[in-house]
Amino acid sequence: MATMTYLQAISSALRDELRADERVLVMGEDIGVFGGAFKVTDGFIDEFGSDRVMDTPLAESAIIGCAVGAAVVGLRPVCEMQFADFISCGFDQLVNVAGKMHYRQGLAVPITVRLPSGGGFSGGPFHSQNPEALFMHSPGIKVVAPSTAQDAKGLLHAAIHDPNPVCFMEHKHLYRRVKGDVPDGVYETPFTARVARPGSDLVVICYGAMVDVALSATEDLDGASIEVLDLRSLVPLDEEAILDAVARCSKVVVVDEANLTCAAGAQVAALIAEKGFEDLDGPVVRVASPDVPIPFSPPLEAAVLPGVDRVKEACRELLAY
Amino acid sequence: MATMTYLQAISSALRDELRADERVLVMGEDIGVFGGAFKVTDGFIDEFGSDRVMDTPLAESAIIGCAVGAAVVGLRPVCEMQFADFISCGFDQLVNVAGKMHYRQGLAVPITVRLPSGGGFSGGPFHSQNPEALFMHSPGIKVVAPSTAQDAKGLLHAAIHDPNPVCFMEHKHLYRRVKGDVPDGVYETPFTARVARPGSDLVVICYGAMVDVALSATEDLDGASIEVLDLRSLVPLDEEAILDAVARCSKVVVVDEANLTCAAGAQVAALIAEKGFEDLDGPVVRVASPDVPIPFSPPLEAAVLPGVDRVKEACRELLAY
Amino acid sequence: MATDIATPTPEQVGEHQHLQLADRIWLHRAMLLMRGIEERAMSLYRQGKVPGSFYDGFGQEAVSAGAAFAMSPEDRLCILHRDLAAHIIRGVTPTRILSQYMGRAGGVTAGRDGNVHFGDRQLGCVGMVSMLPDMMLVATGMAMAFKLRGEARCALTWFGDGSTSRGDFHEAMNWAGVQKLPVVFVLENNQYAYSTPLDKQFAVDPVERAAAYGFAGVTVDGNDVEAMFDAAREARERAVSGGGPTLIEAVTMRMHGHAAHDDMKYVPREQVEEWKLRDPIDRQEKRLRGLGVDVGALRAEVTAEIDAAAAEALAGPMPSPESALDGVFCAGESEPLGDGQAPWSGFSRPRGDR
Amino acid sequence: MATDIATPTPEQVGEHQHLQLADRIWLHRAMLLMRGIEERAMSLYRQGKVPGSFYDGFGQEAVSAGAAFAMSPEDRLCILHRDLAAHIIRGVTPTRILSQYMGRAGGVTAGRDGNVHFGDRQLGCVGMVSMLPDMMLVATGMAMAFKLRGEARCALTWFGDGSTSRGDFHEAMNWAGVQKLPVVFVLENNQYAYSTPLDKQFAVDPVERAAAYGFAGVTVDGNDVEAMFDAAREARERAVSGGGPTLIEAVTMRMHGHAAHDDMKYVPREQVEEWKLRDPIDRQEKRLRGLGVDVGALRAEVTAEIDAAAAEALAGPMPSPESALDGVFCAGESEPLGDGQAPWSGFSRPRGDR
Ligand SMILES: Cc1ncc(C[n+]2csc(CCOP(=O)(O)OP(=O)(O)O)c2C)c(N)n1
Ligand SMILES: Cc1ncc(C[n+]2csc(CCOP(=O)(O)OP(=O)(O)O)c2C)c(N)n1
Ligand SMILES: [Mg+2]
Ligand SMILES: [Mg+2]
Repeated sequence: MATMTYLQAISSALRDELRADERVLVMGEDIGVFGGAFKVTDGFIDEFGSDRVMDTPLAESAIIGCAVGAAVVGLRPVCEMQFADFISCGFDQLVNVAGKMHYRQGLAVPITVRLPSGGGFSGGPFHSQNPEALFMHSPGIKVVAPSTAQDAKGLLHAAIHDPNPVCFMEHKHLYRRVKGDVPDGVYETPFTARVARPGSDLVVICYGAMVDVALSATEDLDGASIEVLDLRSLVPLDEEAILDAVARCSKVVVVDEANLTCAAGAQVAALIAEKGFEDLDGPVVRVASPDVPIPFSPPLEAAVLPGVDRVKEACRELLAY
Repeated sequence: MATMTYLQAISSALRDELRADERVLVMGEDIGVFGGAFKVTDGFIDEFGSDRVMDTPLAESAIIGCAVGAAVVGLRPVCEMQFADFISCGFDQLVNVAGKMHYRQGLAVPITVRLPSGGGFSGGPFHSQNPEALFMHSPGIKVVAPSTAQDAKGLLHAAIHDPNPVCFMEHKHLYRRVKGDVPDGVYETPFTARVARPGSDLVVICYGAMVDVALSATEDLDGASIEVLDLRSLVPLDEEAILDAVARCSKVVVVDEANLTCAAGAQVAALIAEKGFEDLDGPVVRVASPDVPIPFSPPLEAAVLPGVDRVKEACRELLAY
Repeated sequence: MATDIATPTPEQVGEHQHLQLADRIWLHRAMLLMRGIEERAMSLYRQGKVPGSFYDGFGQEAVSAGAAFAMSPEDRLCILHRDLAAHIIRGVTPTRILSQYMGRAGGVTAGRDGNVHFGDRQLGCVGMVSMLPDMMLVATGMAMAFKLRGEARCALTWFGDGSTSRGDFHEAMNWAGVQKLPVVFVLENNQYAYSTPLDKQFAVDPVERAAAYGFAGVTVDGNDVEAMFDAAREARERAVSGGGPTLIEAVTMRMHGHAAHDDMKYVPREQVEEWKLRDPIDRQEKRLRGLGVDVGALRAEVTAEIDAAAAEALAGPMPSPESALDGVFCAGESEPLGDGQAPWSGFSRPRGDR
Repeated sequence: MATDIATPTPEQVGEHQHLQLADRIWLHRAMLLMRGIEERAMSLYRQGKVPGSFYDGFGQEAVSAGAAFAMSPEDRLCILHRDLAAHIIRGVTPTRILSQYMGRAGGVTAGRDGNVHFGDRQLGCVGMVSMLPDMMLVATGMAMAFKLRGEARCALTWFGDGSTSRGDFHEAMNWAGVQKLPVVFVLENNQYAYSTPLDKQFAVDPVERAAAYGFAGVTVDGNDVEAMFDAAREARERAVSGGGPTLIEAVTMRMHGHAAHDDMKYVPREQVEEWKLRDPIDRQEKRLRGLGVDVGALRAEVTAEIDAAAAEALAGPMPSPESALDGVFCAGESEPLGDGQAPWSGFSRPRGDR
C-alpha cells in the first residue's frame, strides 16, 4: 500500500508493466525525453530506453496504426494521445482497423490507448473533450474511465493485459487532485461498476471526474440516502450493477461530463428506461455538458461543465418528485 | 409533381441547386466523369463542368477541409463521401474544424456532406455503417436522414441553404427501392419530425431506412393503432414531436439501424425517460443493430440488421405489456 | 509441347540468377490460379452466388505474385484487393477463396467480411480494411516490432496509385523513413483509382517521393512477374539487412472495371488494347515455353483444380445466423500471426546462393 | 539617434527593391509589438490573469511579420500559434489580443477559445484549431475557391516542422499541387516539435518534398524579416499569376519552451546561445539604425501602446455565463470572411512598380 495521486498510479502501472513484460512498450508524442505532456512517463526513458519509451512523430493515425501492427506480431503497445481530443486524427485506425479486426479475422489486437480527457482548467474546445461515447458506439473497443487512484492503476493493468483494444480515459483534472491508497505490485481491477457510496433513496450513476462531483454534491443532501455508482467501465457496461442500483433506489440521476446528446449517459438512461422501467419512481434525470464546444474562459467553462450545484439541484428535484 | 426514386430526388435537388446558385459546387471521388459510385451525379459534369462537379483525389480529410475553406470565402460546397463509412478518414476536419467554427469565431461554415449510409446488400463492415450518432455527439453539426423521395429532395435543399455544416444521411438501400411524388422546383423540408402514420396505441420512432421497416411491420398488427414517427432530422432533434407522440400513444419502440450503444435511439429513449416519463405506460423498447460490425454474408447480415420481424415482435410484446 | 514461331529458345530466355525452373513455374501457376479463380468468381457473381460487389486484379497478376514470392514464412503481409496471387502463394486454397467470395462458412472470414477483404492470420497475413491505404500503417507497425526485437524479417503491403493521396500514405512513409524500418511498400500503379486518372491524383509520380522520405524508390514493370520478384527480393534483402524501407512502383494496368458494376467507359479503348499486349500471364507463359515447359498441361491442371474447388465451395454451408454475434472481442489469450507458406526455393538454399 | 560602432551606413544597408523605409519600420514595429505583447501576456500569466496555458513565438517574430506583410487585403490567412505578428499586421489591436489571452469578453473569440486559438474573420483570418496542421487544408480550400472564381488572390498559412508528420500536411500539399492552387505554405522550422527534435520527425527536410508535389520549395532565413517578406511576396506573385503553390521553409528557433510550463531542458544551451545572436528584432533594428531611424523612440512608442492596451484589457469584463450556450449554430445568413489590413506600401503602388 502506498498513497499516490491518480497520475502517479497511472505511472506506476505503466512502470510495473514495462518491468514485468518485455512485450510492453509505450509510444506517443513527447513521452520519452520530455516524459509526456503531463509527466506520466517522466524518467521512463532512463530505465527502459528509447525503444520501449518511444517518442513518435506528430501523427496520431500512425501511432494507432503502428501500434496495431506491432500488436498483431506479439507486442503490447500502450499509446498515449497527448490530449484525448487528438484521437480525432487517429479515429479511423482505431475504429475501423483495431476495433473490427477480431470480429472479421479472429485476430486479437492487444493495444491500450491512453486518452487524457476532460475539462475544468480552461483547456478550451480542443483540450477538454470527453470522446468516450464515440468509442462506445464503435464495436470492438473496450472503454474504461477510472475515478480513483486505485482503479486508475488496476484498470490500466487490466487494460494492458486485455487482448483487445482498450481506450483508457484518464481525466486530466483528476491527475493531481485525486489521491488514494494504492496496493503494491500488479493487480487488475475488473471492468465492472463500483458502489462509491451505498444509498437507498436515489442513485447517481457516473464515471471519471463526475464521481467526485457526485460524491460531494450528495454528501449531505437534506439527509437523504444517496448512492453513487461509479461505472468504471463503459464497454463492457455493467448493466447488472446499474439495474440493481435502480431496483434498490428507484430514482436515478445520470451524470457525465461529455456533451449531452448520445453520450454514455444517454445509453445508461436508455438501458434503464427499457430494462429498469418497473423499478422507476420518477424520470431518469440527466446532467451533462450541453451540446457546445467546451469554452475556454472560466465563467463560460463553469457554465457548461456539470458541477456540484447542478447535480445537487437535479437530485433535490428528483427526490421531491 | 413527378414520381422519382429516392436517388433521383437527391440528384434533382443537387441539379436544381447547381442551376440556381453559382456558389454551389459538388466535390468527391469519382463523382464527375463517372457520375458517382451510385450515379447520383450522373451527367452533371456535362452540364456544369469539371470545376463545379469536381473529381477529387482519394482524400476524405482534404475533401472536408477544402470544403470548409471554400465555404468561408463564399462557396457552398456539397461533399460526397463515396460511402458514409469513409467519413472516419475526414472525421477530424468535420468535428473539430467545421463543427466548432461558428461557436469559436462566429464564422459560418455552409457545407453539406452527403453520406451514403446503411446496410442490407452485403456491403460488409466497411460499406454498411450508420455513423450519424458520431455527429450528433459532436456539437455544431446538423444531421438529417430522409426516408422518402420527397424529403430527400426537400431536406437536401434545406441542407445546402443552411449556413451550417449539415450531414445528409442518404440510405443506400433506399436509393432505388423507394419511389414517390416529388414537387417540382426548389423547396425546403423543415428539420422537424413527420408523422408517417398516425396512431394511438403505440408509437414507433425511427428514421431513414427504418421508417419503411416500421411501417410494414406495423401495417396490420393485430388491429392495433400504431403510429410511426419519422424523425427526419437528428440534429436538431424534434423533441416536441417526440414527446407529443409519447403523450398520445404512451408506449414507445425506438428503432434505428445503427449499432445499439450510444446510437440516436439511445438519445431518443433517454429524452423520453426524462421528459416523457409520466406519459409512459411501459418500458421504452429499443430495436437496433447489436454492437457488432455489420457482417457481409446474407444470413449474418440479416441476423444483425433490424428487420420487420424484430420490430413486429417488439411492438407485440410492448402492446401486451 | 507447344513450339510456335513465337517461342524463344532457352538461350533467349536465359537462366534466372535467383529463380530455378520450378520457381518460375510456381510464379506462373500462381498467376493462372489468380486469374482462373477470379474469372470463376465473376461468373458465380453473375449467377448471383457472390453477394455484394466483386473486385478483381485481371491483368495485374504479376504484381502480387512476384512480390509475395520473395517473402519468407516469417515475413508478414497486408494483401490488397488486386492481389489474390499473394494469398495463393501464402497458402490459402482456392476452395477457401471461393467460399470467401460467396460468404460461406468455409471462407477465410467465415462470412464476416466480404470478397477481397480477408487475410489468413495463420499464414502471416492481416486482412485489409476498405479504408485505403490504412494497411500501410499496420505494415509499418509490424516492421517496427521486427526492428525493435532485432529480427531479420520484413513486412510488405500493396496499395494503389489513388491511395497515395491519403494522409495515411504519408504518415506511414514518414514513420518508416524516420525509423528506417524493414518494410516494403508496393505501389500498384494501375493507371486509375476507380474512374480517376493519375493526373487528378498527383502532380508528380509518387515514386519520386521515396527520396523525400529518405529511402529507396524503384519503378518496375508490373506486368513482368520475374521483374516484380527481383525488385521485391532486393527490397527484402535491404530490409532484413538494416537498409530500411523500399517503395516499389509496379507499373501495370487495371484491365477490368473497378468492380463488377463498372463498365470502364472512362478508359480509352486504345489504352486497354495496348496493355493487352503486355499481359503478364502470356509473357511468363512464353518464357516457360521457351524453357520447354508444357504450359498447356499447366493450364489444364489449374483449371481442374479450380473446378474442384468451385464444386467444393458451392457444396459448403452458409454461416449460421447464430454465429453473427460471436467474436467481437477476443475472449482467450491473444495469438499473434502465424507463418505463411513460402514456396521460393531460395529459402531452402543458404542465403549466399539465393 | 543611436550611432554606435555596430551601426552600418545607409550604403551598407542599402535600399530594398520592394520595401520603402516606412514599410521596413512597419515590419519592425510588428515584431516589437508581438514580442512586447507576448512578454506582457507571460507576466499576466504568471500573475494568474491568463487562464489555461500560454504559448509564444519569442525569436520567431520575423516569420509571421515578414510573410503576413506581403499579403493583400483580399488574401486570406490561417495564422498559427507562433505567429502573433500576422494578427497585428492584419489589424487586430493589442487590447483585443491581450483580452483574448485573458479570456475576456473583449477578446477576439470573446472567451470561447483560448490564447493563440483565434482569428478575426472580419480581417480575413480563420482562427486555428489545435489539431495540427488542419489549417493547411482550410487554406487549400480557400485557394481552391479563388482559382475556381478566377480571382487574383491567395491563401497563406503557417505550420511547424512537427506538423509535417501528419496526414493533413500531405493531403493539402498533394491537393494544392494537383490543382495548382494559389496557396502559400510557410513551414516554420523552429528545430523542435514540443520536445521532439527534427531527426525524430523526418528523415529528410520537408522542403525537399515540395518538388515531389509538383511545386516550388524555398528555404529562407526565418530570422530575417525582410528575407521572409521577399520570399512571401514572390510566392504570392507566383500564386496570383497562376504559378501554383509555394512551400517556404523558414528556418528559425523556438527560443522559449513549447508553452509556459516547459523548461526546455531538452534543448542544448549552446543551441539557444547561438540563436540568440540571430535575434530577428536586433537584426532589423540594426538595419533601421543604419537608415537613421530612431529605434529607441519606436521601442518607447510600442511599450506605451502595450501599457495602454494591457490597462484597457484588464479593465474589460469577463464574458457572461449566460452567453456560454449561444452561437453553436449560425442562425442568420452566413457571412464570408472580410478583408484585412495590408500596410505594405506596395499595394498602393501600381503592380509594376512594387
Ligand atoms: C479512404 C477511402 N476512400 C474511398 C474509398 C472507395 N474506393 C475504393 S477503391 C477506390 C479507388 C482506389 O484506387 P487505387 O488506390 O488506385 O487502387 P486500385 O483500385 O486502382 O487498385 C476508392 C476511391 C476507399 N476504399 N477508401
Ligand atoms: C494533431 C495534433 N497532435 C498533437 C498536438 C499537441 N501539440 C501541440 S503543439 C505540438 C508540437 C508542434 O510542433 P511544430 O509543428 O513543430 O510546431 P511548433 O510548436 O514547434 O511551432 C504538439 C505535439 C496537436 N496540437 N495536434
Ligand atoms: Mg489504381
Ligand atoms: Mg516546431
